[in-house]
Amino acid sequence: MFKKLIDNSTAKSPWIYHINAGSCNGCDIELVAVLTPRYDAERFGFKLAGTPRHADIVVVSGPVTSQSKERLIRTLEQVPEPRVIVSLGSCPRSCNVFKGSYSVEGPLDKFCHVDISVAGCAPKPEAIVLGLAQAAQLLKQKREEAAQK
Amino acid sequence: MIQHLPILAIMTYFLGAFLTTLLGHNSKSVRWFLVMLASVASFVMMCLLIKPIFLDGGIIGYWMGGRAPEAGYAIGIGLEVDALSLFFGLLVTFTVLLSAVYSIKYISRDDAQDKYYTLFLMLAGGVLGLVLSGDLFNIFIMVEIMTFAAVALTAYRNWAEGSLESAFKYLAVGSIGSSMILAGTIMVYSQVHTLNLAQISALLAGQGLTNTTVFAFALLFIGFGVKAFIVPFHPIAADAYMTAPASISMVFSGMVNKAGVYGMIRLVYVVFQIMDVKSVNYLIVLLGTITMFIGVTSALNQHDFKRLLAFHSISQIGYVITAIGLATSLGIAGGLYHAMNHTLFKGLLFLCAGAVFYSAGTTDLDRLGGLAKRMPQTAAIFLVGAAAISGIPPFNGFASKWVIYQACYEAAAAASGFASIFYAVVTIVGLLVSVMTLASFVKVSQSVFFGQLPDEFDEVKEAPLLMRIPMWIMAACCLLAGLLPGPLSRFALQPAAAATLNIKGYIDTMMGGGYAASQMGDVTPVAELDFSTIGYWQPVAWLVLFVIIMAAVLIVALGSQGARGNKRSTELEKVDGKYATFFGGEHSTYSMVGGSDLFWGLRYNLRHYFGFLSDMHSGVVNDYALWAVTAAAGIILYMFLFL
Amino acid sequence: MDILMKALYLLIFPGLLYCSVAGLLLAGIDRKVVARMQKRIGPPLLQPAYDFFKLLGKETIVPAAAARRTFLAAPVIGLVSLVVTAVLVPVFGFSAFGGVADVVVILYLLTIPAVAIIMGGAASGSPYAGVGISREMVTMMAYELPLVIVLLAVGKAAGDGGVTFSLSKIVEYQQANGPLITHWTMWPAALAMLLVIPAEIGSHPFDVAEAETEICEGALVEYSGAPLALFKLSSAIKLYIMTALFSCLFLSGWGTGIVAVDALILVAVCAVIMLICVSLVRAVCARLKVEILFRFYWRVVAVLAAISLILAWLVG
Amino acid sequence: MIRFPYVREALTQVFSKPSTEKYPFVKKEAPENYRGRIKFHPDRCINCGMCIRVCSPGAIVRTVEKQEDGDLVTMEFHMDSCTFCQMCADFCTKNSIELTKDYEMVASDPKDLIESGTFLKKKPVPKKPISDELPPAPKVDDPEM
Repeated sequence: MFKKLIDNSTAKSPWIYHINAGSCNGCDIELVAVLTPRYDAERFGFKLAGTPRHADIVVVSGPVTSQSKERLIRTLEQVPEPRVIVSLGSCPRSCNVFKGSYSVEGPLDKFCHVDISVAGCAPKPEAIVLGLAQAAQLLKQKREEAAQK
Repeated sequence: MIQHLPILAIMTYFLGAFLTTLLGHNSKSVRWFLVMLASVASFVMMCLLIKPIFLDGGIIGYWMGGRAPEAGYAIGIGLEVDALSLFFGLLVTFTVLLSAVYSIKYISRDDAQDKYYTLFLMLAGGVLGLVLSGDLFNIFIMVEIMTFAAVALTAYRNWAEGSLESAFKYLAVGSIGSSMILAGTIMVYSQVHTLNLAQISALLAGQGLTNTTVFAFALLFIGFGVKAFIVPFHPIAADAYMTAPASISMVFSGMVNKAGVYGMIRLVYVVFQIMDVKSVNYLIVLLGTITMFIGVTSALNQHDFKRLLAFHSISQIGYVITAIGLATSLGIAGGLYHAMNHTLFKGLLFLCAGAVFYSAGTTDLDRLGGLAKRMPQTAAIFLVGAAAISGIPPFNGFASKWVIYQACYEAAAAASGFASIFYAVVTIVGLLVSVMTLASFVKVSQSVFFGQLPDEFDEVKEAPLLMRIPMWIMAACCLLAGLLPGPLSRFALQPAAAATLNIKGYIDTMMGGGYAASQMGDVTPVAELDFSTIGYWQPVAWLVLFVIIMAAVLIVALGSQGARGNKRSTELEKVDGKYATFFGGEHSTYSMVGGSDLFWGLRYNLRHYFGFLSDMHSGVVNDYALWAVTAAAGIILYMFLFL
Repeated sequence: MDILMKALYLLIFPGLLYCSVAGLLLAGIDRKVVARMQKRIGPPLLQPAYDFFKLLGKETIVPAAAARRTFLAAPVIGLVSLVVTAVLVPVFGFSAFGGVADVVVILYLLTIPAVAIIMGGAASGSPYAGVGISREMVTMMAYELPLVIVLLAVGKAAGDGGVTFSLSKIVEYQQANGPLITHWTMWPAALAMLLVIPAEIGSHPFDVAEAETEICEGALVEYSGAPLALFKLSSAIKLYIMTALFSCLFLSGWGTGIVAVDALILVAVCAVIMLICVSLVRAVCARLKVEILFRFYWRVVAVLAAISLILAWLVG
Repeated sequence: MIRFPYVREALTQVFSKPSTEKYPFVKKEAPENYRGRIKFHPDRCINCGMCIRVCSPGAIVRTVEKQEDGDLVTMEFHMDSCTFCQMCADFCTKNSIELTKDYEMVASDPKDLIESGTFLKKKPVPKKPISDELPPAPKVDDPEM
């Protein structure tokens, strides 16, 4: 029963940590818009965490630049299990217009497995809400799998 | 046999000092044997006195050479041990014993160890002689022995920066205090033509206060104030504690300043019997409050572990003085309780500082950090000491501070008008000082034991076992003294507080029955002791709590097997970033928040006050002497105006 | 039997279970109402409980640079001391350890959770935590002065001529003479206490110590999993204790006498107090700078409390 | 020293309707001219390649498979690489690219973010010998071309 309580809670209280890996700020603004009264992601228990140690969902925006690559990897490692990585916008998936630049090392899935992608440039806040909701369900799934092992 | 024990205890120290010089020059083991023998023997002798004095309520009077008073005049030198003396005697011998054990390892790298131990035992003998003595001039002599041994020990590590300087400061300002005591003794003698404390007490009470007596009281009060390092005589203490070896700093704060406190209690309550005079109470409480506040705020400003502890020592003595100045039985009991606790936790903290110095070679708060990983036991002991001094339950500091607040606030309720507001403010300052104490120990723990480990201290080792044993004993005592206030107050504090007020018994023991009544006429009745509020908590409940906490901590520590432990941070980071410190994604580098940078919000707001404090502690001995003399003049003036 | 009753007190009724449930519920109400004040829908009422249970299921990482034992022990010590405090605060007429309940004991016990956070943060070896503990400490010194004065003022007002440090005596006095809030001399103290509560629990305008946008949650930066869950639970319990303490100091003296009903009423009263002093302030204010916070508490709140103290001396 | 503004605002809001959109439960129409999920109509495409030339992130991939009766052209629109600038749609003479109002572009599988369409581009009819007459004007609307 206790285990089930934890499993259910996992889906209901996903805390987000946002990493900007060289984004143009468009997606970042939209992510913040998700927390505003209009979209209010706190309805689903979402909360912006200040440190990767508290996070369940890591939201990465931006193509991974050579400057941010090392920091990104280190920060992703520091997130405790179970964790879900969400890519926000086109850049982390494909580097978008920056692909081929000398300073871009991306895309993100070179370095880690991306669980959920939210497309759009930038994505509409509704899409982000939807993506995060899916990520929360995935989190619960991962938690159950980990608990079974 | 029993009545010979006090003088034997004193002589053991002095004999030990003599023999150490004579025999201990070449052989380490002889030296250690002599020192340990002397300290253990004295401690045992003091313990043997517990039964007749604490439990049976007796007072031991002893005339050296059997020179009992003739024709109503005490010509011989007398020792008089009542519960108050024994209380301090026990503190002194206990501190000396632990410090001696600690010194074995701590001093092992220094040269001239025989001189160290000689001076050490001289100091111990001086303080023990002071608290057991029943003779005013003898007290002066013991103060002198104590002061000069202390000065020499301050300069013991004369290769260290500032040690000679601080010894000189101690000598200069300490001499002012000593001469005040001598002058006060002369004044007293000119009035009553005797030097025996009991007889002085009886005669003074009979004659009432004259100008000479008031002057004598003021001088003696200042003299013992200097020895207790109350503000504004405190800067010498800060320097001396910092530069002396840690084992000696512990002795300083454990017994040397207690000697001053003892002198004050003896003077105010027994010899001059003026605890009923409100103006003296106000003065003592005011001095105590200023002392505790200035001590703690100066401590917030320090960069050096031992200097910070020194200021806390001053601050805690302020608590003791405040409580004693309240002149209620609860206040005296609280003051004595806190004096004892101060010996325990401050000694403990000084030993921790010594262990850090022994292992890391420095006590600079801005350079140290993260030592808890290398010295886990020292860190744990330090946390106990820090919790005790900041008054966190269930350690002893909380219990005694509680009694002091209670006493203060009851005094406030009992007084009227301005006095009640004054005592209420004192209570508030006391509580605030406690929080500030906590703050500065947070600073120490962050800058020394936690935080990041600088590379230069990567190879630091835990302190040796011989140094840890006294520390653990003191830590255990801190907890026990906090958990068992009931038995403590019944068997030690109540007898001591009662002895403080039992002036008639004190006089009659020395001068023969009925002497007090014949000289004083109406004998002051022993004040009723009301300890109803001391039974304020249920130790069992706290023991249960402590066990629960320990069990919970154990479960957590065992339960989290997945978490990785104390590997070298640098190695681990190469393989796995997961266990690296979060640094905003950067590779973690050494970027410690320096000890002096903590609390800048506070320091910014109080910058004018802190600036004033810095200006005050100029480090110039002329200034300190000037402060001392000015304060002395002020106190004398106050006494003449209001007594 | 006595030990058993004590264990029962500690674990079930005024202790761990009750105060956790009450604290988490209050925290849920707080988050919901703040959301509504900001025109949002807000999280479900049980959100703090979800957070707590989720964190229990997460991995616990002890950083390599941390002093492991202190790092893990700190949250436990903080929680246990809070539970003990909760046991000591009377529920209207009912008080579990009657004779022990004492304002100074509570004052010191309330510092332990803050110290636990500070110790844990210091032990984690992170510079963010270093900044966090320094701010936590300054905040603590800031609110401790007014809190002390408030407690002394109440002790004087309820002392019936003398003074009292005993919470149960304060409650008894109010049973005889009506709640202290009805005495006009206590109004400044009540206001000061209301302003102390948000700082004590580290809620928004006064949360300099855990500013997640500036210093990455301050002292909690390296915590994850179960220890973090304990810290979150501690802060929820603190919410309950502080509001219950307020109601004990100023609004006590009545109650039905049935302990279960009283407990429910107390939670309701706590919720109202919390809505006034925590939620409303949190919803409309931006975070302060630490030096402004310190100045505010020493210059405004402490003065308010001192006025009350002086009035209590003059009038009573 | 500290002001508490907006208190009345906060208090009135408690009793009024929240302005939050109940999004996942109540779907919302995107605004006019919103450039969302790409829809490709392969039946209109003429394989002119203009869209590929104007696509700044290079999100459009064309694969051509030779077959007997012509080229089997597959156009792939990688929406995870797209900036949704609508240049491709604007330049498409045949209006075969359309940016819909669908904004729910969330996928756990990257393939879900690819819009593709395949069509057969028939080989042109073998050339007749050049006659003196002018060739007839090509039919613009012929989808088969």
